[in-house]
Amino acid sequence: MRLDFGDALNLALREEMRRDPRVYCIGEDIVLGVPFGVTKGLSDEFGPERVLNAPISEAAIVGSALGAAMTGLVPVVDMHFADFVTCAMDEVANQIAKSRYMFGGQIDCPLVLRMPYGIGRSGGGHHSNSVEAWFLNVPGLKLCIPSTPADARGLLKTAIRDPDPVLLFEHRGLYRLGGEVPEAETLVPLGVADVKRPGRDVTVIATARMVHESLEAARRLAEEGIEVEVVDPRSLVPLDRATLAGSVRRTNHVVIAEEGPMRGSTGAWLAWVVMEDCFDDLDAPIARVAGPNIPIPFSPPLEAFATPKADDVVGAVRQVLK
Amino acid sequence: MRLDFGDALNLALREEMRRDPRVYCIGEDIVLGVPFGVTKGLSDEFGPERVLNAPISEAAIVGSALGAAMTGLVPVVDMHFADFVTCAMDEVANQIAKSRYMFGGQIDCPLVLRMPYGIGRSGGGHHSNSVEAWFLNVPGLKLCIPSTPADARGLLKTAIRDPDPVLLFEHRGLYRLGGEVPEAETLVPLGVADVKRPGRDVTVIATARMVHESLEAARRLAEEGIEVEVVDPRSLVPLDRATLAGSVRRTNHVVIAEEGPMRGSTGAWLAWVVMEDCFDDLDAPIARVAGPNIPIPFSPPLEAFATPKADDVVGAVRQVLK
Amino acid sequence: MTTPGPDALLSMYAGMVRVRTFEERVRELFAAGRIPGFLHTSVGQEAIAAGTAAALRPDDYVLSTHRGHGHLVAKGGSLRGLMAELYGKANGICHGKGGTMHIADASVGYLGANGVLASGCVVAPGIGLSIKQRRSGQVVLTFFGDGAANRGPFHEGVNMAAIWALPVVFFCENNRWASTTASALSAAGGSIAARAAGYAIPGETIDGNDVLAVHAAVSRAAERARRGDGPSLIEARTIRWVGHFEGDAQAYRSKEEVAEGRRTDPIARLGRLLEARGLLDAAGAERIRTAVAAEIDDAVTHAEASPLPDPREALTDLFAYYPWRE
Amino acid sequence: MTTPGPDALLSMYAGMVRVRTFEERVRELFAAGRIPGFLHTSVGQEAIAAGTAAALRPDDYVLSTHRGHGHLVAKGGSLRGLMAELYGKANGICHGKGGTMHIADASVGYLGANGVLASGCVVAPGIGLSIKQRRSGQVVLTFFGDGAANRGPFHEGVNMAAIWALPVVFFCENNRWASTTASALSAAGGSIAARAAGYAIPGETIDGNDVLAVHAAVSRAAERARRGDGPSLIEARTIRWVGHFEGDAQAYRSKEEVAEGRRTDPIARLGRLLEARGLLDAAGAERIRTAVAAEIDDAVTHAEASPLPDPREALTDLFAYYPWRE
Ligand SMILES: Cc1ncc(C[n+]2csc(CCOP(=O)(O)OP(=O)(O)O)c2C)c(N)n1
Ligand SMILES: Cc1ncc(C[n+]2csc(CCOP(=O)(O)OP(=O)(O)O)c2C)c(N)n1
Ligand SMILES: [Mg+2]
Ligand SMILES: [Mg+2]
Repeated sequence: MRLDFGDALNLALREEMRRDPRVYCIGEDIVLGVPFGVTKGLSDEFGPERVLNAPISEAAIVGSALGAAMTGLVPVVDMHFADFVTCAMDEVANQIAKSRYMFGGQIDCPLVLRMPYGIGRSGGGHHSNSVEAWFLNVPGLKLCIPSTPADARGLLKTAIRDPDPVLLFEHRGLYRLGGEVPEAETLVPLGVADVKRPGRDVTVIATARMVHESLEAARRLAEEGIEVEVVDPRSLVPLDRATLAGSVRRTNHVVIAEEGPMRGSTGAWLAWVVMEDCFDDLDAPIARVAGPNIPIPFSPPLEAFATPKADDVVGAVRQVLK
Repeated sequence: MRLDFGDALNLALREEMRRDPRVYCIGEDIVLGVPFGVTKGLSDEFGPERVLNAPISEAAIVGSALGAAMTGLVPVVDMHFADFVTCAMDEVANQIAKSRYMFGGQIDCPLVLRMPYGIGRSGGGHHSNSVEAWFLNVPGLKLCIPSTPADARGLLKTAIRDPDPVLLFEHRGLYRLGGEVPEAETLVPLGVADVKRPGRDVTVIATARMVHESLEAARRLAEEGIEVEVVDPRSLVPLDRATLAGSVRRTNHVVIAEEGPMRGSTGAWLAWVVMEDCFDDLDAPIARVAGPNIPIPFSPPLEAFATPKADDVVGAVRQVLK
Repeated sequence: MTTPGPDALLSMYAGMVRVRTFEERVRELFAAGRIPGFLHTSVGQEAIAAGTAAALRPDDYVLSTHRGHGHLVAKGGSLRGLMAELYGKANGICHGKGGTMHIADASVGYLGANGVLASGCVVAPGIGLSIKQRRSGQVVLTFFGDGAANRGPFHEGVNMAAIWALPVVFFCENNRWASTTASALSAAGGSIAARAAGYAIPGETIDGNDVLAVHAAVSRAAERARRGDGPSLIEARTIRWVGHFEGDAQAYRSKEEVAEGRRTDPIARLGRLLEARGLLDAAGAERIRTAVAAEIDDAVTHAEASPLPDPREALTDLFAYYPWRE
Repeated sequence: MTTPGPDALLSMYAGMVRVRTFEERVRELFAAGRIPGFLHTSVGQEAIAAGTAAALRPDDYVLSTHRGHGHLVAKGGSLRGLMAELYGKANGICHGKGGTMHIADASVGYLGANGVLASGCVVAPGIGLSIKQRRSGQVVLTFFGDGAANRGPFHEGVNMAAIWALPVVFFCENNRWASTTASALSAAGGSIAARAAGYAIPGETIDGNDVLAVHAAVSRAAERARRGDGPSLIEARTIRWVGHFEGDAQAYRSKEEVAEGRRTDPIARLGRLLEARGLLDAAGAERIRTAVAAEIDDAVTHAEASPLPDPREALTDLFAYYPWRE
């Protein structure tokens, strides 16, 4: 069936809440599903006990999820905007990520943090950030970052069933993107990358919105006979290094594309992974596409400047091939 | 004169507070300087108005520093343990880092966050973390990470005089490390790396405690005739790419050593920088020394396992040279 | 505390009209696609913007929220600079980098709208510290909503300001809703002001649609702060006439609530008092509206005529000092 | 609410003796270099650990702090497992990964000491949600100190528990100090309990050195919680006899305060009452001390004899499911 990204997530939530009475959703304004509509209608089906409109208390929303997860429930937290995870950073980085480990495996922590993130529509400095890189450096968390409706649904379902804490990064610019979603309940496993487009000349490793920019770049470059392979890791922790390396060994050229700022980012980490696994396979230095090292500005031309696009991927591909 | 790292920081605070009445210190238990003694005695000299024992309110401690900095003061915040910056993450990442930019440069934000961090003495999962990597990915912050008493004093003085927010990462394992400190007030500029030991065979880029582990490794390897150059970036933002690249172009072999967990870390970023600047100069893949991807465990043998040491640097050097 | 004289009353009236007209115009411009971003306006809540500004000194500081246009208009910010910023123009007060949710105008002590709720509650004590250290006799007032009052920074900021007797006024605009969520269902006890007692500071609930009540409460709190007696908490009950953001379907509340808002219109209310005192007649009111409309027309014309920033300007304003090339 | 009978009184007495003896022994072991880490003990505060545990059901949950050994001992945690953990031994209850500040014993509902102050205040509401959803009739009690009460999570957690009427008991151990910082100088108003009113929940201040007062207050709060009437806040005033952490010079307080603590020793106090009621004599008290000492000797012997973990064990326990090699 055809669904958009947001509705695919909504479907995943419905399916999992029907399957498992322990699953509940909590977040700000989720009963009406404001602003992105992902949780819309859930409270009609599952009632207010399982779809909790929380007060504006991010630390308590996220901290309470840990308490519930440790004692038998499966919380799915809606961060509203991933930017506000800063307001619950201790609960994520020191409590949720570490409790199982520090307690010697005595407790499980099956919870999901849904992180609507990303640039667009002049959201400005407090509603546009890519923050997934922080959590790569926090051992104890699993991280997913889907780019299509099918992956979004499949990864969210897997995340909900996973016994460990999973952060799902949902680019807010993709919510209304349509795509084919299997009729049957289909899970997408963590740690399995997906080749969104095969190609022999260059491997472009891209996440979320940048997968689509990279596909657009690939279409343009194909007209010149340059065959770009677009690989979407889909989950960053665990990371499917084998698929990435397999592609690089065939193409010998790598571009890494992300939306967040260049410095200390996810792309820098992925570049290291490629270096470590494929140094001798590289015929040229890796090229990276990422945002500039600035907060996200408001004004459309400035925001556009801060937004990596297909053109940037095209440029990077030309660079690694020349 | 000979001072230990903690006393060198104390001296820098005294010197800057004498020089500039706008400078004040705020943090928990800083009047008596518990636990690390860095602020000890300051309130005797400068009085309670300029050495504020704050309530346990990290968000207010850090947030108030922004308010003070925007309106004419120069706050030096003691985070007590850098682990607790999670409790003020929004104030650092969304407010302090972005205010000047979002406001179009209308305000300055001259403040310093002193971040005692790092592993040791079975501090356990909540008192041992390396968190500097998060802030690399937060545009708007300057980051320093000294390894010697002279650098600690010189960088803190520079940070206090800098018109922008600066995070100073102080490894708590170094506080009692002694070293030579110039009699004269000496500033260490941001963005200037320091070659702690010259060598022709391998460049080891290391920060804070790992500088000393790397020097120890260099001494051992020298006995085998392997000459290791130990380069300490001293500040991560701005980063002295020229000095790093200069060294790599001479040695053609690189090891990057840090204490924090391997995934998505500072070392991954530095590896990318080296790749970008020196890909063709590398005779072997870069090797990295970092902590495993786990929280810091309590028990001494487990903590030791999680602590990168000179042995690890020696091993990494052998790897890049073989 | 001085009760406002005729001129003060008339300027508060004009202030409310200016905020209302500004916000209504901004809504039209947004609907017409002239203004980008996530837009939150304060239509209906003008007595708070005008009453607080009138009770503060020009050099006092204000920290605002995502719903902050009115606070800045009332504080005397440049309408041209503000409107151009909302348009994202190069000569906007923040060079187009801030926009609706992150505007500041340091020249009038307005240290920022904020996209993160309750942030001002922890920034304010630091401004209070600098006021105290500089012995400048200023005050800082920080706005926050009924929803934001449930965040931790409210607690930390109020406590810090209280123990150090800092010159801070914590001003809660309780418009009953946090986006789609009723304040009654999210703030335990139902009263934000009642939380002041736990910190042994004054807390009062006022009618936020009565500009005189707002002026009086803020005047009391500001005097107390200037005396060195520390912070106060004011909760002003009001009603937002429009959506939480432009485009909000408002399925969560009844039409009756908005009707109630219009019945208690703060502008009409002060207008009746001014008429009763013979300070304002229909013609006078019309003159004020016309004058305000002209100011705003000017701001719009200026904004429309102003250039968008050069994209590479995105790289400026990050640091005061950064000579390094990386 | 049942007032404790003879057996309950005697077991609370024994409980306090057990906590006191355990903590004193741990201090000796730390001084002797047998136990690593940053050690915070609860000597002098035993009435709180014993009184709360006695008022709770075995299946109730407790969230603790950096000063949590006593809470776990009183809740019935295995002394062997706890002592071995403090030693960092492989068979410690957390396999040596947690240690003094991060111990948990899920088998007795003790879901964790915590190195980050006030964290339990936001975790507790979630446990309350799961109790409510599971209709298990349990209660969760979260401890925090007078200093921790100034952190944002206190506010967010209490408010959330209050609006949803969750079965949570917020228990503040006010021992006058947050490390070197006087509670009187950092908590505005001087009363944590007084903050309850702002959320319209019960708040009371009790003598934390009176185990009966602790038992009574927690019993009331727990019954209320089980009835579905929501959370309560209890502030227990007590005195820590020892340093904030082992090695604390305590330059910040007078010897007199510690002397006051010893004068109000909760163990001696209950002892006198038991004697008056003819429930305990010198010989009986001696028997209890001997029995407790034996338990703790056993735990120490066990810990001493236990192996340290294999270093590579550091890689286990992170995830419940992680088949990937990276
Ligand atoms: C920390 C944080 N959480 C959530 C949001 C998203 N958000 C923006 S406005 C809003 C409602 C705010 O309600 P209130 O504080 O009452 O202010 P009002 O909008 O009514 O003026 C929410 C949830 C945010 N901006 N910041
Ligand atoms: C969020 C946080 N800030 C600071 C610290 C450092 N710290 C550990 S204990 C302590 C004092 C705590 O005082 P209180 O809450 O009264 O508990 P007590 O030690 O008196 O039992 C401090 C500041 C911490 N562990 N966590
Ligand atoms: Mg509101
Ligand atoms: Mg205390």
